[in-house]
Amino acid sequence: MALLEVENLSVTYAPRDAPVTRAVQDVSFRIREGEFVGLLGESGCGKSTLGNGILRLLSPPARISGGRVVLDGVDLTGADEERLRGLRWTNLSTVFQSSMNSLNPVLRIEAQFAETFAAHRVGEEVGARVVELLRMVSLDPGVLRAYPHELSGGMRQRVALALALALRPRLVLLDEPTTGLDVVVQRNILDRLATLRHELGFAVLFISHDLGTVLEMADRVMVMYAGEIVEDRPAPDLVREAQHPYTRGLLGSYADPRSAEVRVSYIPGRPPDLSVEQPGCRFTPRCPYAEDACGQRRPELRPDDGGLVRCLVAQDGRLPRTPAGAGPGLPVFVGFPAAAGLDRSADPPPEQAVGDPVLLVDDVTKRYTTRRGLRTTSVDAVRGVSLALRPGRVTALVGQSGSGKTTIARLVTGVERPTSGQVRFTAADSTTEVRVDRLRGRALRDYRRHVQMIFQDPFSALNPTRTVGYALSRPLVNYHGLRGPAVRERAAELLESVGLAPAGQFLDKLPHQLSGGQRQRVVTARALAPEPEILIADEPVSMLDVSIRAEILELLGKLVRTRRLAMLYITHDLLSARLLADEVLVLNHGDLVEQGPTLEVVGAARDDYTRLLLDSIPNPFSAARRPG
Amino acid sequence: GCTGTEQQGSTTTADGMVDYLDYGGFGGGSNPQANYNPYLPATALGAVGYLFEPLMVFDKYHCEPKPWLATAYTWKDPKTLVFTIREGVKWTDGKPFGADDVAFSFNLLKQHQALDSTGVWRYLSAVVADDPRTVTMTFTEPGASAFLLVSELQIVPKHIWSTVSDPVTFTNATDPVGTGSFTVKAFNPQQLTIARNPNYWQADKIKVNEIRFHNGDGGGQIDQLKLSRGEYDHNGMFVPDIKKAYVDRDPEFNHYWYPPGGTISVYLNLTRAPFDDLAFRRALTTAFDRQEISDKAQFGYVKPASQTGLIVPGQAGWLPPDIPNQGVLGYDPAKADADLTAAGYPKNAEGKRLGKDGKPITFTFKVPGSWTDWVQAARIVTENLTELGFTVQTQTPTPESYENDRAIGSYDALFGVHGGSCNMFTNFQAPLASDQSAPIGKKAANNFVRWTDPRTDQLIQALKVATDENAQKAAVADLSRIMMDQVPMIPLWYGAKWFQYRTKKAVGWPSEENPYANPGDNLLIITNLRPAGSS
Amino acid sequence: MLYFVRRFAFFVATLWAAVTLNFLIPRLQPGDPAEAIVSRLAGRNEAIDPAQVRAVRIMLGAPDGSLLEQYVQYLGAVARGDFGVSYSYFPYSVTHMIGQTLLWTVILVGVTQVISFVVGTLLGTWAAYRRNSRVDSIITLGSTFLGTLPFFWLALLLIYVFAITLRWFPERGGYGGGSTPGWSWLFVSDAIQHSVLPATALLITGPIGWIIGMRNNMVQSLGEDHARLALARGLPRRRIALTYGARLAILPNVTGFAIALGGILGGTVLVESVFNYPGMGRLLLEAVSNRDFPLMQAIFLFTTIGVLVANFLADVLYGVLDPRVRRAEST
Amino acid sequence: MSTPVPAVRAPGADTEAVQVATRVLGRGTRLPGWFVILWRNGKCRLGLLMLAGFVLVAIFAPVIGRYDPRDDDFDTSAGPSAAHWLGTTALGEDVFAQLVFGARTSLVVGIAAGLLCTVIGLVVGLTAGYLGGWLDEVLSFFINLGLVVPALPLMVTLAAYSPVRGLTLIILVISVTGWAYGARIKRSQIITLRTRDYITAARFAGDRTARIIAHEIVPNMTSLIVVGFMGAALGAIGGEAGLAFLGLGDPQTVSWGTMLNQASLGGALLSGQWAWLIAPGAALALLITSFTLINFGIDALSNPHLRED
Ligand SMILES: Nc1ncnc2c1ncn2[C@@H]1O[C@H](COP(=O)(O)OP(=O)(O)OP(=O)(O)O)[C@@H](O)[C@H]1O
Ligand SMILES: Nc1ncnc2c1ncn2[C@@H]1O[C@H](COP(=O)(O)OP(=O)(O)OP(=O)(O)O)[C@@H](O)[C@H]1O
Ligand SMILES: [Mg+2]
Ligand SMILES: [Mg+2]
Repeated sequence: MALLEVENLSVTYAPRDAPVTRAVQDVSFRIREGEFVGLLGESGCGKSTLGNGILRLLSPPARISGGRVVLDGVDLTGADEERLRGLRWTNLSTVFQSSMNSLNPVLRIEAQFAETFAAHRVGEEVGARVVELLRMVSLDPGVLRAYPHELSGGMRQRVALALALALRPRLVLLDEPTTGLDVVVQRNILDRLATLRHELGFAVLFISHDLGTVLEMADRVMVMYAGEIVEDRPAPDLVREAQHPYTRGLLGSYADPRSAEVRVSYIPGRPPDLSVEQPGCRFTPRCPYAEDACGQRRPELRPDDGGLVRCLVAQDGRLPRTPAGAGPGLPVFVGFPAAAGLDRSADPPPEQAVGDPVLLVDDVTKRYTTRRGLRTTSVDAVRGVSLALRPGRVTALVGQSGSGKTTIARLVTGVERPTSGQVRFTAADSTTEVRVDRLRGRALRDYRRHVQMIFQDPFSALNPTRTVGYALSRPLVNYHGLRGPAVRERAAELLESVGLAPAGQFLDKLPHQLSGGQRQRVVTARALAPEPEILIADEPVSMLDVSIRAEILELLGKLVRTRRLAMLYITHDLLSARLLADEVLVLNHGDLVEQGPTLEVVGAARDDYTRLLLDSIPNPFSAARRPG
Repeated sequence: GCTGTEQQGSTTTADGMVDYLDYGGFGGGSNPQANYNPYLPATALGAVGYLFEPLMVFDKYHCEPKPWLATAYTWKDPKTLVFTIREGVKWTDGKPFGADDVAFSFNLLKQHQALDSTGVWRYLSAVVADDPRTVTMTFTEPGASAFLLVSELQIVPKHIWSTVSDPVTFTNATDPVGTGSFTVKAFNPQQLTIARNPNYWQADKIKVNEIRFHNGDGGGQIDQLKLSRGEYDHNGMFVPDIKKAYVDRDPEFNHYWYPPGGTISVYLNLTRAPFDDLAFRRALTTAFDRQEISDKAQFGYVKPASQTGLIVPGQAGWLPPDIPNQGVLGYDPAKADADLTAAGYPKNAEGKRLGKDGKPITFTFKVPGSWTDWVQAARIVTENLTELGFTVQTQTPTPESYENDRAIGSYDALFGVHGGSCNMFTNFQAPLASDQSAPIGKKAANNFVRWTDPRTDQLIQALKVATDENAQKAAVADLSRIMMDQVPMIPLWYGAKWFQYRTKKAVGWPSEENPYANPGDNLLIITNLRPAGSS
Repeated sequence: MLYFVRRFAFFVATLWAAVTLNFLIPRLQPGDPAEAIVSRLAGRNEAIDPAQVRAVRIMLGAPDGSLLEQYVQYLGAVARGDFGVSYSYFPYSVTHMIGQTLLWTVILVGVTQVISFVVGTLLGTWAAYRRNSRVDSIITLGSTFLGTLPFFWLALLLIYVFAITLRWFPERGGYGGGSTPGWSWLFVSDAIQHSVLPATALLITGPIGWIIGMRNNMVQSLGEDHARLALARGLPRRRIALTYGARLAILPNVTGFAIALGGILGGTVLVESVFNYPGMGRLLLEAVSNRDFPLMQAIFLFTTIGVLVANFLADVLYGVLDPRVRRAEST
Repeated sequence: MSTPVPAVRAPGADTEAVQVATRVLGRGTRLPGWFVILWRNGKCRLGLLMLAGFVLVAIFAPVIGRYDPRDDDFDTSAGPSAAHWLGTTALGEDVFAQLVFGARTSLVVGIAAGLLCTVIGLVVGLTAGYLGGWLDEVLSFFINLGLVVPALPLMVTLAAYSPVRGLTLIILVISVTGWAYGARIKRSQIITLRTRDYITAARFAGDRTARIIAHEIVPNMTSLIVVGFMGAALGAIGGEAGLAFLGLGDPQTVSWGTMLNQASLGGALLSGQWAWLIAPGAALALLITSFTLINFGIDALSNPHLRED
């Protein structure tokens, strides 16, 4: 008998002011004792809702509208409050995505363990048990005396994990447990998790949109799309031969940056609106293999080739076989360094002549002094960094969180002044050098006509109360002196140039009416509006779903080439750096530790830290990843 | 409504005394502190009037002196006054009272000006005790006009006060020693109880064993309610519609009597046009509906005032016989209109009254915003003026800034109070003498309209030094003629002295039928009270 | 540490500002305390006697020297705790008058504030715990309506019904006229009787802020992730409501409470004036209308100090209660 | 004491989320989204209806009141009758007319003082929060000073000492003593807002500070501003009534506070004129209640947890 049985579970959101959303529809699956199951899907497809449904943590306006959840023979959906309370944590525990908020801020860690034990009347040797738990997640017992805010994000995450395992549950539900954490820390926690599972043997339902991680960790992977499970299959099979076109699209957007050639594809379009009833397969509008029948008949989740799949075409065996890495029929984006070959940066080809640097960063150091109580601590966010940006070339700046990447962006754009060193700018049409580190007021505004920035988070980079048209009009009015209808015309052109067509329909929208990818394009369009020579892109894709990522990267790559922009591309994601950049700089704690042509750095890293970064990348394609 | 009274059974003790009486507030602010220094009237408790006594007590209604600690007085000459001191009076600590104490008290005030709150030393030059029974006072000028002041000064025991290091800050809080009819029995800031002094020199006249003063809310809601329920035997506060609210609740016992106090007049700033024009002022004397003010703003408690500046009918004896209707002028807007036009202030086509410069006359009228009856009166006054074509703007400042503006002459028109005392000299001197005035911008002592007229000053000086009644009457008659003819101010109504009393426990209160004293004449009243039911 | 230095600097600066303001207010006003006293004594229907004004003016004494000298003298006097002599209670000192009234205010308002806070917090917790139930509606709507009744009006009605009509309680004052102030049982019970009505008025209008604040904070904290996780951990509902809801929700209320306690002295003007309560609020009102500058200055100073100290304590308390508080930032 | 409801709220309420929510809801209807949220909240709806009633009464006061509130030609201290529904005052004025006209005063005071407080608070809070530096230190000091100086005594003192008393003065006094709380909240809000990426983005787009404040920041603070306004208006209405009751109001203005003051001085209890005493107090209570109820909805606006679904 399976440990967890989910049968035809449906969850709806029925808020008073909006149409009913069927966030989870008819989902059925089982998890065996000790099994590690991954749940994969784009943002908003209903993963968390499903998880909360299983945990029975849904609160209005959400409710379970059908189906059952049976844990170890007990029907959770029908259980009363007290019954449920008894089962919780002893059988089914969880780690939420938001490690920041899932611990009670006013209780010491110790107390939170204690109350958990107390609630389930576990009395024996609690103290020793807690220490043991913390040891398992590599934490010092000292943290017991600490309050949550005194711990770093990674530590809190590990505390949450230890807490989840405290009562030796049989199933642990992990909802994006490492999102928002630094790559290296993330790696650390996932490794811990894998080991613990081998030691303790609990089953895991692992929810994530991070393909690499899920594929690497899970025995079996379920793929969710628009509230439905569309594919369910052992991980190695999925990597080898996905049967649903959506899964293929997702897989195509992922590649190992360490491989010699990197090709990624992306699925155009956005997931459907779940509040609108749609006949047939929900993926039809985005599907390259769609047939007429797909739009009419709703496919069932049927066994197919050792797994389950919900696709008419696949069930009929008419889906072409493709190698992993790119879905045929999907737009493909090939990072040009790979296409251009290894030797290019060493000896730039004449047709892509490398111009003189427009921006020179010369031995800059930025020291932040923070006062805390009587003590002042100073951090060198950036130490002695030098770099140059050239027209038509992308320089990637990679590094762990807190390594000083954003600080460099702020220094380059004049938001911040360096403690020492210089930032020099030479406009393309002039020979005079501008000392960026001395600009202020008007001069700074003039400078920003040449240097623009794409913000990391498309959700916070647009004012929620202002329309797209307004956002785009400001640089046009300020830098080009456009007035009246000309502004709108030019704004529309800009939108088209970033692929938002027809532009008219976007100009009057507010940011919340746009998808993440659309917002990111608007942000990009705004940065392009002053026709800058330098573009600083600070982690422009980190917040986006994998499929949109590739799309944005392609757009950026095209812009650099067509407009001969000099671009500084900031990221902690080596895959995107590999796709986009000619040159990579690796930053570690403010120091530049490695620098060179992309392929060289990725392929043959000389620095330990760079290698650590590379090793942290999940590697689902490596056959040797799991013992047995 | 519950009008029953708390006290049952006999309120009269076996020996024919009133057991106790409940009086209203006793002064000293909201949180009174023990202070029985009679020379600090601003902060002393009201009971000092029962503890200390003066040489003479004035019946302020008829303005007649009654012998008290002095049995007699004579003017040796216009500048020398000799008092004969009563024998057999004892201080409450048993020590005998004598002329020495009188002289000491006066000289104490000479030494400490802060204590001379009535200003007796403005007139005196020396006070000496000639022998235990005689005190001689010498004045700097003929002193008849100061007689009231010196005879009313409360006398303190020399044997105690001479040992006080600083009489100005002396609160006399523990067992105050006086000659008075009562002694302090108990005090807390809510209630002050004084008890009959059995050794009082006229103890037979005191028929009240105890008086309890209650610290009220100064005539607010609660005090009014308690009054209406008969919880006060005596109080003095403003109550709207007293007949309905008080008398009708218990018509047998509840009574009131509101004799007139000072005169409330319209003060026009005589340094400004058109108020400096006599014809203009004279025209205005019939412009105001005094009766409506009395009836509406003052609830009919008071009477319209006489233009003479005297209180009629009380002081009618001072009036020159040829003045019709005792100088009380009627309301005649038509006459006022005609007089104004004749005086060169015609109305224009829109009905606006024009000044001599041909521009419409506009001015402000100030009244303290928190004095609601005055505000109401001001409303009637401005209505009357508006009907005559003036544009009048009412301003309602705080009482403090009102008083300040009035003193420094920063106003067009407002209300002022004058007269009403038994001292005819100050009644006219304060509002009219040029030495009481000051330039605009400087604080005037009292002459706020800034009336400067040599003839008035002469008359006031004559009144000041006049020793016999005829000379005084002549001066007053002439001064009231000046009021009639020159119109330095326009009297409207007589401010009332609030006085409510209850005859359940005690009778013998002064009243309209038996006005033997004014409401404030406590010593006269207490010696007249008898238990109810006694004849 | 620096945090405390900053707080202390603020404390001193504010105190200085209050003291200086106190110094300036009387000097910027029209009117003259002596005149105010005399004319109040005479009443509006009698002419004031210039002789008496003169005597009072001598009695009160006028400050001498230039404005700056006066200021320095004044600062010195304040530093020594010498607030001078009250004008309206001459020759009693300001300190004496405040000593007479302080305790009344502190006890009446302090006790009712504490009760309001406790009751309000409990009711708010209950309402949030039973959110959207009938209990919740009754508590929130009921307290809203009662809490918004104008205080002075409510007080009048209470006096009329319970003191005048039913005669259950005395209608005004802090104690009866016949009793002797002191710590005797007789007096204390008398004082308690007198305080019932004002306390009732305060208690009817008092708890609403705490109720609504507590309820809303708690609803919010119960909606947060850590409360959901607690539910998933199988903690009993009541424990979640208390340690995850109330425990967090009470934090802003506690600081609010400390501040409210500090504001006691300032907030009692209406209470005390309606009930003729012998406290500092009424004294202040009287001082203001009598132009009793020394008394007014001292009361202002006391209230400001009270609020400042309370604010300071609230900050400290917050630091104790909420481990998250980031000290360097809060100013 | 008359203004309880110390709005205890977390200043960090995510205003942007509110804006989004309000706009989402506004779609499809012609009503603005914030209004939809407010209207949906039962308590708030009741409050809005009550307030609308008061506004109508205030607007049509001359029609509804029938008499001039200052017309004193009637019997004095009369009880309720067909001619005078709530009786007459001790001066012979119609109580009902005064009650109706009093709604005007209360609303005018509430709105004017609410606006003034909000504007002062906004200007100070914005300047301090956005510009930072020494200016922030100075302004923060004044904000804190404004917070610790006890409001009611200061109000009483200011009202007592001003040479002329009028409604304008009362409004000024209330505003001068009441702006600080709003300023503090706005300051802390703006400190969180100014670090948002879109503010930096606006600077990259070449906008000047003033424009950024007016066009990027202020629109994101609307719910906070509305809350502040409501709170200030509520305090002002109570404050005016309290001052008037203490006799520190403007006797020329007909307001519920002056009515109560005059009812109290005019012996309403004594003559048993319950209507004269109860009506203004009840009206005041209802008006303040309506504001408080609306505040429930506004709380829900800025805090989705509090919405009623
Ligand atoms: N409170 C809510 N009210 C209405 N709809 C909601 C609510 N919460 C979520 N939804 C809808 O339910 C759907 C599923 O949301 P859910 O949070 O489960 O997605 P998810 O797969 O976990 O996404 P993510 O990867 O971003 O966490 C979404 O379309 C969302 O719009
Ligand atoms: N304003 C500041 N004051 C003090 N310290 C700062 C400040 N800004 C950044 N730092 C510190 O400087 C270091 C580098 O920060 P930075 O934001 O540049 O890192 P990053 O590489 O962009 O990290 P992430 O990937 O998390 O965005 C960090 O240790 C950070 O704490
Ligand atoms: Mg999710
Ligand atoms: Mg960064």
